[in-house]
Amino acid sequence: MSNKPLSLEEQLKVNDLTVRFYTYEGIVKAVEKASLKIRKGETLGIVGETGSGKSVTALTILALTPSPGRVEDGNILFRKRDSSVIDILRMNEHQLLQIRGKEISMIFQEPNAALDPVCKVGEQITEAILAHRLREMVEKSIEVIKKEKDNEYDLWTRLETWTYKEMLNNPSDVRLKIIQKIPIIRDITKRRLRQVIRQEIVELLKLMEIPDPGRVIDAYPHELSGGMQQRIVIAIALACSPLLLIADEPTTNLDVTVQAQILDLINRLKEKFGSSIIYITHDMGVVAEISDRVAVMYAGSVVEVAPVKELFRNPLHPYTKGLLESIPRPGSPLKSIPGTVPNLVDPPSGCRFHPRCAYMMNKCKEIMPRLVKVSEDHYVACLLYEGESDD
Amino acid sequence: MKKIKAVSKVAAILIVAILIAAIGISVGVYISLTAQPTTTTVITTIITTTAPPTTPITTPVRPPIKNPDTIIEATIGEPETLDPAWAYDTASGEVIFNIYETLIFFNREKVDEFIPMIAEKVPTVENGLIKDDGMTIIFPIRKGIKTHAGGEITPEDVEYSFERAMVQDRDGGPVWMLLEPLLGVESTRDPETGEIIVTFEQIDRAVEVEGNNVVFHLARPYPITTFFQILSQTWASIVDKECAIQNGAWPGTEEDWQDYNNPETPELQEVDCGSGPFKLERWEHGKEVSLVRFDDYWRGPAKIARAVIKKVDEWSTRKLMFLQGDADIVYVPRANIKELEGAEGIRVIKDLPVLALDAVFFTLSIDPNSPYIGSGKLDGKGIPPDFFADINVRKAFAYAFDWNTFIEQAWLGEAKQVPGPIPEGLPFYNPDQPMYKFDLAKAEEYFKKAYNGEVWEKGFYLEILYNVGNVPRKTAAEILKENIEKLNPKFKIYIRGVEWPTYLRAMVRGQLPLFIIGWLADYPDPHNFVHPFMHSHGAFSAWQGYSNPHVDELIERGISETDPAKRKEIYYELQRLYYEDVPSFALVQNLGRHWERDWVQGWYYNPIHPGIYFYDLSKGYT
Amino acid sequence: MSSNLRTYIARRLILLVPTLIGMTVLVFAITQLFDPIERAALYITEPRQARFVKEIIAKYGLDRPVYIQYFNWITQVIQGNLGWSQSLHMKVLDALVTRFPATAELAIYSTPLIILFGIYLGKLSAIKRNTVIDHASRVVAIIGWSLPSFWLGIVLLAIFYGGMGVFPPGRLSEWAEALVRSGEFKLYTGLYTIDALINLNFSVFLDAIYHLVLPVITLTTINVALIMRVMRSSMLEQLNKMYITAARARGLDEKTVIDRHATRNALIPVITLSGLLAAGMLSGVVITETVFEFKGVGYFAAHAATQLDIPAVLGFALFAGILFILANLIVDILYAYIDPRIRLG
Amino acid sequence: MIRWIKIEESPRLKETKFILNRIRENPLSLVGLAIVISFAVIAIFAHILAPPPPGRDPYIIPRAGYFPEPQPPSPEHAFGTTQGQYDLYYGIIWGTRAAYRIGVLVVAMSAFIGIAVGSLAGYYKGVIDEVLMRLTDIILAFPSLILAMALVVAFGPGLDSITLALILVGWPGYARLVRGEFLRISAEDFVEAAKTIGCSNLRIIIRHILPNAIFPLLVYASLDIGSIILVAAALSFLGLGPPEGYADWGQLISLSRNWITGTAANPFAYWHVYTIPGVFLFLFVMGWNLLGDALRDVLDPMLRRR
Repeated sequence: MSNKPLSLEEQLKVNDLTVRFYTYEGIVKAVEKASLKIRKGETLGIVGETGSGKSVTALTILALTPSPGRVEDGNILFRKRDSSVIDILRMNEHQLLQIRGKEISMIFQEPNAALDPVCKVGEQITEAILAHRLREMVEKSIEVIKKEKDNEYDLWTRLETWTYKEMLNNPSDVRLKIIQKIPIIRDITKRRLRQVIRQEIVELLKLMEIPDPGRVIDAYPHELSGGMQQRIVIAIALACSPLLLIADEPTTNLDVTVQAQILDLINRLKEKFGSSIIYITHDMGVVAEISDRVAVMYAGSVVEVAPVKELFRNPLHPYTKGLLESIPRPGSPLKSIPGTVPNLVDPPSGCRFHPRCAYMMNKCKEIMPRLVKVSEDHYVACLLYEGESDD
Repeated sequence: MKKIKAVSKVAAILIVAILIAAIGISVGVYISLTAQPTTTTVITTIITTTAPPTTPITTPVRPPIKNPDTIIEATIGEPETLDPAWAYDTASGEVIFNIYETLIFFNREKVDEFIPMIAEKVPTVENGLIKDDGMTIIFPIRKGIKTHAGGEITPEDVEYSFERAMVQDRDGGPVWMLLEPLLGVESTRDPETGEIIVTFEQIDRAVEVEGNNVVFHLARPYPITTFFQILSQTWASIVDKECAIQNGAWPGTEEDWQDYNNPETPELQEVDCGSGPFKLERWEHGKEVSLVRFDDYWRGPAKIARAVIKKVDEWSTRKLMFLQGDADIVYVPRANIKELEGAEGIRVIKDLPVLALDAVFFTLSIDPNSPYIGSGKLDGKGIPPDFFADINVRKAFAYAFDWNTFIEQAWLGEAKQVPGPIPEGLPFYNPDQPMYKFDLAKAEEYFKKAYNGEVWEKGFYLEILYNVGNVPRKTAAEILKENIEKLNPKFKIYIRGVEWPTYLRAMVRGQLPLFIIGWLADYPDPHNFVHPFMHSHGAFSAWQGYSNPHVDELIERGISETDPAKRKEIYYELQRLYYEDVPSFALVQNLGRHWERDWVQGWYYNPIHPGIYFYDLSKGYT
Repeated sequence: MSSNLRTYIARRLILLVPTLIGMTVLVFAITQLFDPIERAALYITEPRQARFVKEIIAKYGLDRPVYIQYFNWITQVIQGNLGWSQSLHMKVLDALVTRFPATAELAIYSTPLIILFGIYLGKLSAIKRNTVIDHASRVVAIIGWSLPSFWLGIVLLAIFYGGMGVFPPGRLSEWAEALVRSGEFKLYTGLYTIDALINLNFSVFLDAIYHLVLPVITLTTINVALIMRVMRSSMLEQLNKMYITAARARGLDEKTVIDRHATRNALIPVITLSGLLAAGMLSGVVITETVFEFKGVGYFAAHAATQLDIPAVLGFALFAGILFILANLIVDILYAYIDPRIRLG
Repeated sequence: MIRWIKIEESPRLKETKFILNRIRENPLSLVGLAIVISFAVIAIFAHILAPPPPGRDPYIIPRAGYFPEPQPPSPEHAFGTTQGQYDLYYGIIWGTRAAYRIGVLVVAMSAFIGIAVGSLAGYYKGVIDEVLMRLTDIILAFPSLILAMALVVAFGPGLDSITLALILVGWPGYARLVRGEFLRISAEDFVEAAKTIGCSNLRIIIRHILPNAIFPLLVYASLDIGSIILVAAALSFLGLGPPEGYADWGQLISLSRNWITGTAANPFAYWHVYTIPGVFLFLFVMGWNLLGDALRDVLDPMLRRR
């Protein structure tokens, strides 16, 4: 288990991550010793067929591995905003709450399914803000009250200011808890806080280039179009300007024109928020356009990592070659990789690609290849190539 | 959506609070209960301010009396109506005879001795109030009797009460008993066509007001005691005329009186126009009737303030209320007598002769397509429609009945066999009239004689029905089946329990080979038993298809004969004919029981009372 | 109310008419199976009245062809006269009006309990799936659901009232009944608990609750499993949905995710069921009312059915039909209120 | 080295194996299954367990005399006797068979009618659907117990009329369920595909749609049996059941209702009269409910793959 420390400019490093699913049909080895690393401000594309473990890896980074999956091995090192390094897999529930949505957040494939159908869009964004930026919002509310000079001594305002001070100084005050329980009073004491948050959301939605944010806030998810819903999901993800944004095939379900707008939006936001992005997709075209470096996954493990130009120009791993060749090009015959994705309950021994590999050698069946450094920033996990294993 | 969340949260808190309060209270009760053994009204004394003072306990460890100023009777029946002219069921009778009063009334336990009530004196030939040998009877009316509606009883009220009853005369009602002596007819309408066959003059002339008296002119000779027995019951109750008219009853005038004849629903259904010792407080249908003391009752106010008759169908609930003291008088089904043995605080009065008689009736001409006679032919798989027309068959069945086992097992020893059809306790009952005894040899002898030997040789199959819920009648059928099947393996009887509606249909249509049913006395006179059992138009004999002209003639003479000696001769003859002809054979006259808490005083038994007469009762330990 | 909601309600209410007519035709069809004498038995309670059978049949027209009887009945109903109940000896309308409070009181106290316990148990066993708690709560609910209601009622009565003399049957103890009868205690709704509160007479209120404890316990134990099962499966369904993972990804703690998102969505099918449960309460209370002497509408209808009191059963059919349609209507409106995706009309 | 090539099981076989496995896994369903099977055994071997007296209808319980008071359990009467001295042991054994007869008969018949009506309504939609659904609405609107009582009184009390009444009251539940499933399934593509190939409507209904609707039907039926037995027992309790002395649990309980409060001296003197039939009735219904509940969990499409 290689737990090499995180270098300064690296944001996240996944070392030999192994995830198993204990289902009726047997133990599914979904992710087998996958290793990745992302530098600050970089966009890493993860490419692979469905069932290659992309989504599971992404969710595990947020320690949200779907049941009945269990992380068997490996660790995920992450450099927090205060540049301390933590291993996400060793965090307890309370610590994870500080990271999810604040340090790392996620965008999902089906925007419609990612929003609660019975909650207004505004409410779902407010939740994210309240979860992490409460202090900031309360301080802003206090400023707002200070500015409104005239009703300094109105009873309700004094009660409101008192509540905000309590929220800041000792949030666990008993009286505070009681007030929050009484339905009407609870709302009155937070009028300005709500205004401040609403203003914050309007700003955020403007950033997402959503027209008429006032209406959208009070709308229900099903009242918006697919593209608009995805922008809301992005807004929620970026509400607390996370360091790392994981995008799990955000544009697959959208039609092409909207897809382009969303990709363009994500790029511009990357500059503005300076967060690094993990972009998961099975569409080579999208990867080429958006990512700085690309990692190719097959049957649960990372088989090749390289800068995007290097990968397209000089693919080394047979599977990557196959993938690139199978992109339909006008005029040339269609080519596809023979065979199907292996059954992960009892995957092929050694290198999992060997049954479909044209360069298959005997030892491919015995040894599970490890990622080796072939050239500057280019790694490949294939016995055809030699090189000292990096990390 | 937030509102739903809030609402259900508030509702949840509220309900849980109530629940905790309830459990808290009941726990509190339970703890305080252990201090005092039986009473549950502890909760009431703690909280209510109006708690009545509990009487000082004189004797050692007697449970304090519950609801000391109220008598609660838990029974199964429910009144049909409170209109005296309409009510014919005992449950309605019990309420009416507590809130209304009659001219004369039975003297405590006696059924043939009378005390004056609204009438000042009981008419006799000696005091000159009975004239031209019983055809004119004069009742002087007592003054100053106040009614619940605020008025006073006047002779006009008495005349109106009887005329109103005769004008109404609803189908299936009790008024035929007044019509027979007063108008000489059985109904104001022709049974076939339904037209009215009496004139208003006849009704008006029957009852006249003369000064302070009311004079009855009979249309035919009628035994005076029987007439008085009729006048002492609820259908002869005196109604306050103004109160009745105000509540929509017949206005008492001649024009369009026919419109008030045979109405769909009773006129005075829930109205109290009486002058009796209790006033109607409230009738909660299907639940209870509560009566409250009438303070200026002319014989002085009753001893208890309130009487409640509760309808509690579930026996185990009734029993628990009785044992806990929440019910003072309770109806106990015969089968459950043993459960109350050894319970303290209760008193039972046994061997009360009931003026009712159960009997097994043979249908002489059975409806041919009755489903209960098997093949319908004497071929071992059924019986012919006229199977019981042969007297030998009837005698064989009579001898095959084992009275002792029936009395022992169905009535737990508390019943007596009577020759029938007149029950013991009625005048002209012949104690030494011979009656059928269980004798299988005789039964076999008669079966062999029946249809000159064909019955014995081929055997038969028939079905006996009983109405579900009546355990004694079911046991009687089973005893008959067991003994008859013992005689000859070819005799096969199947017993089937059916609901009352189906049983009635089969009986009325003459489809039952034989039916077991009982007759409850309308008035304690032999005519009221002989007529339904033997007369060709009698209630039961008509369905049997039994008609004996000699018997009919005897019965007619019996009722119009005023001389008791001659009546005795007639009824002895009728009882002998009943034994010889066996149209049906009497089972038993059962002996009733009365159950009450031991703190109830002053109860006495009169077989003809429809229920409890609350005026004489009081609550307290002697 | 928005316009399309009003049209929707109007359309549903119009639906009421065919259903009611259908129900009354159904009841009249059943009467066709009876012989007129059997129906006359209702008017003859004692054998000595039996000989007047023919006259009674003619008087109440029991032998007339059924469509004429139905026509007469309908003309009466339109004028608001539901006819005479011979089993209760009063007008059918009055019978329904005076008996409804008892059933209502039972329903008012047991339905919320059933729903709250059902939701709580369902949520609990869904969250702690396949653990001991899940199995335990399911077993408890299934036990409640498999217990014969009449048996449970009588045994409870025997233990508490028989054994310890607490929780007597009936709606009020004797002194309270006397107070109610005496007129000082003004009856507004007929529901003793609420009337007692209005009259500020707490002893009557406690006494009414004291009598309600056992029947409500019986009704609740029997029906909890129904709600619990639906809540559990609906909760499980929601917990596996994507927006829950998204909510967790936003950094919300488990409790908020469960309460604010999963439960709200899971409640939707439960609301529909609780609507039907309230409507189904009518036949549910018959047994409880019989055992505990709670003379409500269920007891009255059951009694009328066994005695062939046709006008009463018909009156009850109208009452039950209206209640069923209203319950469905309320459930649909609640549905639309909770789930914005559904537009009425 | 040749690896054992697994025989690719037919999907249906795989499915049933999956279900059986899930049932085995869930302890509750095992208990339910055990109860149901043991009752089935009792019902089948009733002749041996409680031999009926020769030449008599086996469902009539033999009685030892006419005394109303029930006798406690004794050597010759293992469970004691009821009111009227009916042998309780015999009544319980044959009561199991009566319970199965009602349960299975009513469920089978109401399911049959329900499927017929439901499939017609669900498949053909339009007017047929509207009419049939209004009909089921009418019967569903009527409180089932009251309607059943009116029907039983109409046909005359007894087990056969209870069975008939429960069928008439029961089928709308199935009809509504089947209609819902049909609407859901007929919207799927494979039904359209079957139509385009030219299958007859009947064939589509029976070969394609019905098999898919079987699982929820199975679940509903297994839960329905329990409630049917309870309603039948309730009808006997209200006095509409078979005649006294008939081997039916509801009848035995209604016979015992007067003795529940025992004697004044010992309130639980006649415990056996209401406890034993009550417990058997409860266990029988519980068995089916447990099985039904477990089946629902296993067959519920949403939850199976977890």
